[in-house]
Amino acid sequence: MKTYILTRILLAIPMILIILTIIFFVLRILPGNPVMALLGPKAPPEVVKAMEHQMGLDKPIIVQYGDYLGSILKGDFGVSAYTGVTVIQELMQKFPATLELTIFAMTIAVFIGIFFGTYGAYHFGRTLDIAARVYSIFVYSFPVFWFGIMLQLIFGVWLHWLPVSGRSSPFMIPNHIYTGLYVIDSILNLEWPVLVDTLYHLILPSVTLGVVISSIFVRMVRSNVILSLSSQYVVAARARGAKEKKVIFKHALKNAMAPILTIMGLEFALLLGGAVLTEVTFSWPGIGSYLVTRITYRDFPAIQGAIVFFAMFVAIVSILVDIANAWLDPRVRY
Amino acid sequence: MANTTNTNYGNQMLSSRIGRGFRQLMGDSSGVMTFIGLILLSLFVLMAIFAPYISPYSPVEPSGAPLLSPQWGHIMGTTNLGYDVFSRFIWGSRMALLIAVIATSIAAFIGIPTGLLVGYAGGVTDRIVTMIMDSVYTFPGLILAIAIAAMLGPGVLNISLSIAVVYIPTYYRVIRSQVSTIKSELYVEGARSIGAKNMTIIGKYILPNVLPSTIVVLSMNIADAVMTEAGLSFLGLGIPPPVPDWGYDLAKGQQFLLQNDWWMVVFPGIAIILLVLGFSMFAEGMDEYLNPNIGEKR
Amino acid sequence: MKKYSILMTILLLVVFSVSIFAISAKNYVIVGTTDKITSLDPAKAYEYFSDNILQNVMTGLVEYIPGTTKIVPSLAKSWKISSDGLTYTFTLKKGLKFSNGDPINAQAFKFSIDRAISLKQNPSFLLADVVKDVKVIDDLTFDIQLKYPFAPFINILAFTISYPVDPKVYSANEVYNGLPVASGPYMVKKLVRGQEIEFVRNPNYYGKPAKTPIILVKIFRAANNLYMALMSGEIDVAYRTLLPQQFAQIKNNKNFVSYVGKSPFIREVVFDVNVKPFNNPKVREALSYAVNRAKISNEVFMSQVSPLYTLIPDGMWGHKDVMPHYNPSKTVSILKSLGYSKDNPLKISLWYTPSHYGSTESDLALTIKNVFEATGLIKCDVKYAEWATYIDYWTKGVMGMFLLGWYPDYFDPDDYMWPFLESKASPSMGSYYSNKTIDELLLDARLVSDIPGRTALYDKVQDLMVKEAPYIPLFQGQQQVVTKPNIGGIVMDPVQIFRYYLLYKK
Amino acid sequence: MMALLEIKNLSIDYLTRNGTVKAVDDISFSVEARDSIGLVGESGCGKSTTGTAILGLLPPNARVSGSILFKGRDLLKISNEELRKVRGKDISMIFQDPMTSLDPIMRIRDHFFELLRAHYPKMDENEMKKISSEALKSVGIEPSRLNNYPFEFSGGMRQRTMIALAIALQPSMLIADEPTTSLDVVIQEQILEVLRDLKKTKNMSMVLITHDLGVVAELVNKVVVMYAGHLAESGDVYSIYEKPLHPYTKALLESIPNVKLEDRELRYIPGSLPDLKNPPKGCRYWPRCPYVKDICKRETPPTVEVDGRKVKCWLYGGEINAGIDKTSSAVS
Repeated sequence: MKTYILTRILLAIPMILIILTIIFFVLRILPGNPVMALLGPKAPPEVVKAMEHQMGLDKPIIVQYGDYLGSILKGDFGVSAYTGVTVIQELMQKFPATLELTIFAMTIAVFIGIFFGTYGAYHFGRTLDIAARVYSIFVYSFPVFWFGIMLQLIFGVWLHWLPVSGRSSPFMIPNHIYTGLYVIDSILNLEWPVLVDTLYHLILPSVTLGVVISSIFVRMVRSNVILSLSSQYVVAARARGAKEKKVIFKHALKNAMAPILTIMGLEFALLLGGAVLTEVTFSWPGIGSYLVTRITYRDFPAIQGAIVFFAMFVAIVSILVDIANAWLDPRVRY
Repeated sequence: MANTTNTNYGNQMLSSRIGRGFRQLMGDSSGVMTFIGLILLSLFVLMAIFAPYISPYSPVEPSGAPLLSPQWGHIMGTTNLGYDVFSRFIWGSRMALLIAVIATSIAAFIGIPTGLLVGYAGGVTDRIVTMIMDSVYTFPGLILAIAIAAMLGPGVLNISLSIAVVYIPTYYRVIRSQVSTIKSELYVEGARSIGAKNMTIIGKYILPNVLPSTIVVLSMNIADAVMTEAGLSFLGLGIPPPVPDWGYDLAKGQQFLLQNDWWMVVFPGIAIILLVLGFSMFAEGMDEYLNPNIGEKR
Repeated sequence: MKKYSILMTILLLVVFSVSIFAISAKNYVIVGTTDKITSLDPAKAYEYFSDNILQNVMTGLVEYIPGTTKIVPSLAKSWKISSDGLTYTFTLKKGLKFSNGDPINAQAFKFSIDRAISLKQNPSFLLADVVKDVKVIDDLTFDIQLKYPFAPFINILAFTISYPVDPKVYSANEVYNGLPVASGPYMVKKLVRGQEIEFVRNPNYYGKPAKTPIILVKIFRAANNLYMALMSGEIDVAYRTLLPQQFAQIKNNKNFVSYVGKSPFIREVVFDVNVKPFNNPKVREALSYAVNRAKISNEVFMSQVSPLYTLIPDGMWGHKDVMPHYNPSKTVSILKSLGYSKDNPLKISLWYTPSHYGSTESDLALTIKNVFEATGLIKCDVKYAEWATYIDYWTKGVMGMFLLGWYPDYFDPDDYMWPFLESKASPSMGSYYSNKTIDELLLDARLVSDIPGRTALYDKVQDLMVKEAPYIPLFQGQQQVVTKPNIGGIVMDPVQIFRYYLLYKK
Repeated sequence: MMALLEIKNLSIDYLTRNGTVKAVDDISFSVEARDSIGLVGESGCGKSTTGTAILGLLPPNARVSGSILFKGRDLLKISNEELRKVRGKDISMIFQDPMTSLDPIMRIRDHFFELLRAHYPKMDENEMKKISSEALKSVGIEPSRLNNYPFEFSGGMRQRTMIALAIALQPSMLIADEPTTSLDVVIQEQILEVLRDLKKTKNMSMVLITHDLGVVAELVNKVVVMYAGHLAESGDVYSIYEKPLHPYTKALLESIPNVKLEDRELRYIPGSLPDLKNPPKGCRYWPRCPYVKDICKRETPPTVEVDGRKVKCWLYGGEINAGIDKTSSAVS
């Protein structure tokens, strides 16, 4: 098992490296001088030169690339040209916001997916199944930002039920930050109003993202559960007199879980893409809105850092999925 | 015998399915979906083609007072600068289809041959290219597109290109995996043993077997591309105005939403949803039609 | 299962409602904004919001009296300017301390000015261009020596770049990233980027303590979010930047008070005088007649900006309405004389940048395009580039005509004339405009220190500028603040410093 | 004495998008206590459907009519929950493919526990272990293997495990659906051995569904031959083997290589099963029947009793052949 996890981690490294390489060169091929963007047009040439030197932009691109890879390996993502703060510091502050959002969104998506998908499969061809399919195909075509705006309008502006932006109300940031996940930090600090406020702010963004992603989960769960429901072991379990709930959840769903998890791992990338748009729509201070802001200013270290974080996030999730698969399926485990 | 799910009805003609009763249509989901999808698609294609004749006003010139609510003469209202929303709704289909089709074509034109050649060649090349493609494939597509689009700058071709990059691996993977199975099949081995050239084998024996499955991928990808384009222009990375573009209009409309000028958001949103719905229904229906036993792959 | 979920829902609802009532009535004011912080090191900060924060937590030798452009001593007790205008001698107040207790003395000033110059950050040039040396005389006295006499220098000393920093905390050769060590009315207690900044009173501030013990600045990503927060009562004050239509709506809302003031911020169309067809002054003149500023102001900004007919904003001395007013028939006749016609229109492109100046920018560009095209003799494309690319394009001469904005570094007509029109400065504006006479007049205006004399010189420059039209000034911005009725202490400042320390709850 | 299981006029249709498939059409037979019967026919004849119908395990698109009386209760009329309680406890079933009949991600133990908990929710774990160990032992598997996963078992072991599961609660009836078909010959013999053993030791009826008349011969005392959803012939095993009445039974018997050892040549039945969506008019066997007459093509033959056996063929009933056999009586 240990070697298995280790190999999976080793396999993830080239992926991160390749993405990083692509972004590194794409960033540099095209016009747009980050130094000028930072200093503004008024900067005298010697200041520009000094800044370029400071950022290593005067070296040949290959050398820059080598330098950058070297420092990334040391965990050094450089200093943001826009704020002067180290990128790792900024990312560590932004990442928990994205993590919190994606965890909640994923939970919602998985819940909807399993519930709707399983019952749709169980009632194959009947009303509930058709409802599940119509839901999945309709929601799939919702642009996530459009859906978010609609929810903001309904629940924030018209009904005044839910906050429509940000992670917290004024003064409602946990006092001590341990993990950066406000839900956990507020519990550790025993700040209950903060916890409530945090959950309150999480509702709309995570529902937006969760629902849009759930469309794929519904169809995945549905088609896989249909397959496993028609397997012999399901019939055999029924023939033993097993209760229907057990048949559906213990046999059909659990067996369908392995392929579902694998695809969920792949769709996680889609979730992250959606997260960027969701963050922008809801003023969510995560890496997504960070990336979008910094792209405008050609903040190379920040953009690269954000991309590496996204890539690592994807890689870690896919490793976790594999581990979960191994845990679920004894054939992989042994 | 007692197989509930995988009833094979692939041998039925598409046309025979049209015109059945509604209940049966809903039951026969692949038929109904392809059908509705096709109707939606042809609606948008017609709209795009005949835009100059249908649209009541020019989409790039103000045609009325700003911020008129939907009314006679401006059935979808006007924008804050007095552009007719309905005209932009119609012309917007051109931009959406154009970019989506260009992007998908670029992706297909790069992805398919690469998949064919690399899959056929196998070996180290295969491993390296596959690793690169897999990396891009697993990375969040929209984020990659955002980064590339921001760097390339605005313009139809640039936007299409940044979307295309995201979908190249999809084609590559589909094609490569099929090629590597087909190439060891008997009839290919046979062709090789009678001395057919590699190019002939690929073109004559492998390509025709592989292409049908790309139809599904193609229409699914166009749906995704429409969505990605909308996302990019929502973030301000799309085509410069006043070129009619739903994503831009939506982003602009969002700024007026709180003043209850809902029409600027709702109509472009509906346009995107319907077009994407058209493509994905068509794709889903086709998928079931072509591979009744495989089920949904995406 | 069902029972539990119902129970949970009820529980959550109870907790929610309790928590909503629990947060209220404390001694604080919450300010909402869509601005972003870059750096809070005065040697690096060079954009409105970061500067404005520094103006609340730090102070310099001199400062503006709120609501005026009059400069008065702050940390300085007094100063003398040598007769040649080259040496400024400052005497500090006694017993000045930073928020951490370290002394603010002459050495700290020398350290800070040297550091600001040697760090070579964005705003460094403001000091580097004029300051030759700083000499410490004793703990409370020091000299600043200039490279040449420079009348607006005292204004630079009121700007953030000249604020003193604590030599024990700030490194001489690195940008500082910690919470600022305060010398002003407030200090930063908590800073969560992209979310909120909490200010508390600085106990060591020499002057009148801030009116409200705590100020919380809440940062929103978009105007919509700011607007919704205002509507829901989450924030007490909204400052920068609501969309024009949102402000227009709030002005009629009795639950809020809105304040409006002139802003020193100006917008203009820039011509690259090296790019065809804009190298022809006649073309530039023709276009300047075609711009309908009233339409721009009404339709894009809901009349929340004022049309501007010169580069020096209204309200500043030296301002003189010189540019031609809207007269499309003039455009037509000039263009016809240049050989353009309906079948052979003048083909041009107008560039804008979509996020740097806010989301109204595309509408501004489109409106200008539409008024140009309304003449019937012009075909205008609209193009855009993100800010970084935009700057690159204008320094490389890619764009012939583009939209730009200007916010002054120091409050003096010089800062609205020199960077635009002086031959060596105009390339940085993307204009490449050059005129010997104007260069001489501008230099004279820097060396003269009496206002009537300088006004006369700037009058001449503005008259010369009209004929050449290297810029079409469009409008002057408006400062807008919206508050709940129970908030007081809003001062509309001509220099546009927003003072948190004057805000209070009635 | 009341039969343990009595099937009366059972018809089963499958609704598909392309029409209705008449999988089982009006069949009746009964199983006495301790009786073993074989349900025989080619694949697709409806024998598995019949077997599956007894436990109510047909897919949702199946439509069943008639009655299935088990100990006097109509299994088609009782509620799902009551039916569930019958499954595994009163009637259990084993299936053709042991490779897929066990849940791949569940331990063998958990299969037993699931069975036991389904019927005795309050049974404690030791009791459950005891019962499962004994059941496993009775089919010749070490109880220590309870902790294994199915993939650690061979095909034969899996089928024996299935049998162990089926008999663990001492049901009064076992339905075995092609229990040996997908196994190789040696393993087949093992499984048959286990079944033979069961027949001897347990007080249990058995319905053996198979296409292999050879298997039937040694295990059962009654045979029901089905063809294309129709009951072709039923009766006790010896008389059917000695003197098959229905032409189809004859053909079936002749196709078994080891029944008549002198006949070395492998025979097969010419033609193929009819399309059940659109079955031929009249007798369903006529297209392949060497004795086909005009009436066979027009009308469905009645079921008649000959020598205590039931047979559905115009050779033995109806007006045309009235002279040949006087004992015929139509049942409808």
